[in-house]
Amino acid sequence: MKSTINYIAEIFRAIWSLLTGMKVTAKYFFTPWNNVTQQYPENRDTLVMFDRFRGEVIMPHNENNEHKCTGCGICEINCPNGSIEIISKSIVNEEGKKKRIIDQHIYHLAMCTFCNLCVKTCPSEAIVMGQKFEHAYWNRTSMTKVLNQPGSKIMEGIKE
Amino acid sequence: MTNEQLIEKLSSAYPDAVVKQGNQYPEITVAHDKMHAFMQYLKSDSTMAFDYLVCESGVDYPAFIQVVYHLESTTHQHFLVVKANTENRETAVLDTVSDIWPTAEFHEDEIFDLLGITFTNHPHLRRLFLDETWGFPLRKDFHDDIHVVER
Amino acid sequence: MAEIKIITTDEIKTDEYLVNMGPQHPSTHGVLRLLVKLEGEIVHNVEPHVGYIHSGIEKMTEALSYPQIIHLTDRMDYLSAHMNNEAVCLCIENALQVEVPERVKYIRTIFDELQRLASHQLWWCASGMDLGALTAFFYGLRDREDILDIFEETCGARLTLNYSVPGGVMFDIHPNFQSKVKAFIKKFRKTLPEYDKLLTGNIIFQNRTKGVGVLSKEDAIAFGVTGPTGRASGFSCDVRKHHPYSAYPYIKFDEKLGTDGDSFMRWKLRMDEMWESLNIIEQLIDNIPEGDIAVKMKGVIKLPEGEFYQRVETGRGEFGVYIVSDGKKNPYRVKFRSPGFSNLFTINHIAKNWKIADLVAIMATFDLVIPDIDR
Amino acid sequence: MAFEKYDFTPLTQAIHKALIENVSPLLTTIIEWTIIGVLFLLFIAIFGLLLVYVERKVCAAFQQRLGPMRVGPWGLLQTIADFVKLLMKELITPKSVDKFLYNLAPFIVIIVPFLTISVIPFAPGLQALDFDIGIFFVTAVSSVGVIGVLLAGWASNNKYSLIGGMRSGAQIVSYELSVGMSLITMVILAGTMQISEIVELQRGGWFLFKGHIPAVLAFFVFVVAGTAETNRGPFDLAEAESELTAGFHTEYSGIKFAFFFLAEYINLFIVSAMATIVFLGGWMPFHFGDWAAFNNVMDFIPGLVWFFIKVFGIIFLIMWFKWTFPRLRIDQILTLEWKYLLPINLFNILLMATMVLLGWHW
Repeated sequence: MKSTINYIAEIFRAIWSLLTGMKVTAKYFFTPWNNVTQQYPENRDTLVMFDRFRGEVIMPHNENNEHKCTGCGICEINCPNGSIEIISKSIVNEEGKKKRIIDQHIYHLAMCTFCNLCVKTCPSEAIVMGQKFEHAYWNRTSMTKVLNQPGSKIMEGIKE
Repeated sequence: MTNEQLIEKLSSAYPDAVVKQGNQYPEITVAHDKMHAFMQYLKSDSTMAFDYLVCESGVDYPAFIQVVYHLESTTHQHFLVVKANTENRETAVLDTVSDIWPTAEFHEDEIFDLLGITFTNHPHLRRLFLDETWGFPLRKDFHDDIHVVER
Repeated sequence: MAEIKIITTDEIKTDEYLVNMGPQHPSTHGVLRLLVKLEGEIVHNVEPHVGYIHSGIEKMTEALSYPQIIHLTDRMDYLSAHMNNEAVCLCIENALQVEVPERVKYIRTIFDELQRLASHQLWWCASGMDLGALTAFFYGLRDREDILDIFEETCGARLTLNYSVPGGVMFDIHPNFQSKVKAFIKKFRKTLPEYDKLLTGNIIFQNRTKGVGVLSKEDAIAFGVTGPTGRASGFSCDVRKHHPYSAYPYIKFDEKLGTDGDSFMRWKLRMDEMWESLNIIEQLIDNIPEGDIAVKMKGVIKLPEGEFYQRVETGRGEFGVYIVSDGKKNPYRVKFRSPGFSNLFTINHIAKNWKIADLVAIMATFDLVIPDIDR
Repeated sequence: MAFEKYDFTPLTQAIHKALIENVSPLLTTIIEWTIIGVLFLLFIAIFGLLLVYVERKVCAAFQQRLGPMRVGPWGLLQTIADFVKLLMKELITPKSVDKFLYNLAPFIVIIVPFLTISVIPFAPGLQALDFDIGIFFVTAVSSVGVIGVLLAGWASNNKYSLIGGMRSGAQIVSYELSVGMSLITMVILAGTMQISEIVELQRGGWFLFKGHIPAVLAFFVFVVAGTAETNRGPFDLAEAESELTAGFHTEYSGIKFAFFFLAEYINLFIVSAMATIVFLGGWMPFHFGDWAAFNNVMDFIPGLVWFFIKVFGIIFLIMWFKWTFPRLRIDQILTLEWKYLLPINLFNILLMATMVLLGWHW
């Protein structure tokens, strides 16, 4: 007799446990306004990344097309993946001294792991992390970027 | 047991082993032929009872390959680092401890795979990660022109 | 009358056959290959074959400087990225005898626990999916998103955080950090009981996991099974408790210990750990002391000659970093003791004579992350 | 009554009359068969696609997602696009399969819904075959599907498929019993196996209410066993994704896979339709006691609509099961059948028989 009662009680307990689970899913079924899906390409304009988001390395230029990069190569040394290449050139400045300045700051986005070490170690804060997150390209060469814009020069007052 | 007691006990029990206090934990270096018996002793001795092999790692030195055992006792909560050197780099052979701690079986597979130490009496020594075409990558003289780009 | 011969099941044994579960199998969560020997549905032998995602991190570290190593550890156990980062940082700080500011300790511990929560949430939803409850998968990911947003706001990355640096943390916490974490805790305290309602209490789930894949305490110790998996067997192995680091010495928390060591216990223990993590964060979040976020380190970090070992508790168990330094700017040898590696290889021991569906349940409750195993 | 005006009998009679007056009886039969066949083909194709869409949307809503949204408004054309894709896909036949059986299996699986659907009364007068052993026919024919599943599992020459096929075989053979028994319980109440008559008998009240406790029990068992018979979660062991990748149809591609897929959904419809017919009064509107006004309003809704409202209610219930529960293990599935559902069923038949004998039902 006792085993029969247990048998029936077990069935009811089992059904009850199933109903509790169904209650949870039903709660979400009937509250569709809580849905978490975002319609991505449509809501592109409303998407704001956090200001510290590490999307890609960029070199900010001011309105005079000037940047802060001295071409010291510390970022290149600190990059664990070799995704930064600094090509510098020698110029002769007004005082007649030979000076090495940056020619091309090459950034291989495809090799970057976004570890932030280059930005962190940059002595003149010339490179920062950008907010762009849509890094899909049709070919690999477009993932190699030159960060300093053509014709740009170094800002006044940046120490070597 | 405190570290001092542990060092004292071990140095009296195994006078020819090098016992010293390392940076964090007591360290003991045992000869490769006595290693297995020593490990057995570490586990079975009730005052030490090192029953938990935390980590087993191989290090390639110029003259020999070292296997480092990090041992902990779950009853006494003390920690010991045991080092065993192979005779030389060419015949890198050590006794297995997988009969003492089953977890060592797979750590030793890994060490065999990456450093090329052959563990005798190991039940199932095999390359764990890499296939047969590879050398032993964690050895310092390993060179791979295909996969490794050096700057 | 003809004699009736009674045939036992042993005598009508059929042939065993091999099934490759993986490297691309839905339940192995990555590229793990299990060579399963089956008789009908009964598992007779499981042989894990790893190495499909072996990336040679230990070899790579030998060519990198110490700060550069840290970002590689993100990619091992990607669900416990911050704990891995912290382990390397602590090891370096220990070697250099650097005392990090109190603020750093608090921030790191909060991050640890948030990361643990995120890891357990993903484990919860993924193992729900393994057991066939697909809806759980989305609920878990939904809640994990909140934590990832908190991470992203403070350190700019969601998964591969690379937040700890030798001597401190990379950024100060975001001004919104505390309020967001508190809001998350409040919200998650409400949704966590739903996890129990949906699966833990469910009769089908309990039948699937109770008594399945029992790992005894002795075996757990012998196989070096740590983390929630080991603690479910009663193996007290919480590094946070036994060898406290960062801010863990300052706080009160329980090390949850199980007794049964079956799949259900492993499940229950992780659920309990989520509650405990919430408690830990609550103790810390309002008390973050003011101060620097990093000690000034040398431009080129060189460790003194010697060997250094640091253990931390990740979402999966005990993570160890063993650094052998020869005094140069690159380490001589780095070994990562990953929890998943030791945990995985017990699977043959405990999945024997269970059904193939139980093997999936056991793997689900082991919470394996394959890059953690392969490194 | 008001809903009588939705009767399809005059329409079908008119067609029949027009045909028989103009062409020979043989040609009439052939034409009628063709019409019915084409209608069923269309119905199965369209309803299958609709069900796939509904399942996607329902499951998305349970999971706080939106589901398909890209193809067509609200993703309405998504399943059609998928179906077109499946139609155009290459049919890959793995090298080592048993070619004949491998190709045969999807057809056996798809035949079953075509056969069973013929006895389902969608609305008054809208039923292709009205046997006097209709219920028996449904239970008999629906067991054929398992042969297809077993063949698919065997012929694929894939271990996962084989395990899936064997699981499915064990499961369906067991649950056939429960489905049959719960239907028998209701047959005892109805006193007939003719489906049109069973529906007609529920004019005064649905059997679910008429037969009270045993009917509710039988309904519960039928829904559980029906879910199991359609191989749907939590009983989807045969294709258990996380264990067997896709189970018995792992090796199928293109339209052959679509057959399995379609058959699953049409079987879902048939199980729901049978539950509707036997327990919820088929196309009968919902009446509540003596509320004449309420009942009149209900009568204005056509029988076809009533039928589909009820069917979709049960389909939703079964989908709700699938998207909430974890999967059972093979031995637990058999335990559930042989240790719980079968004893309950046997007891239930006894109860129902006693009740009908003593006239305790309404």
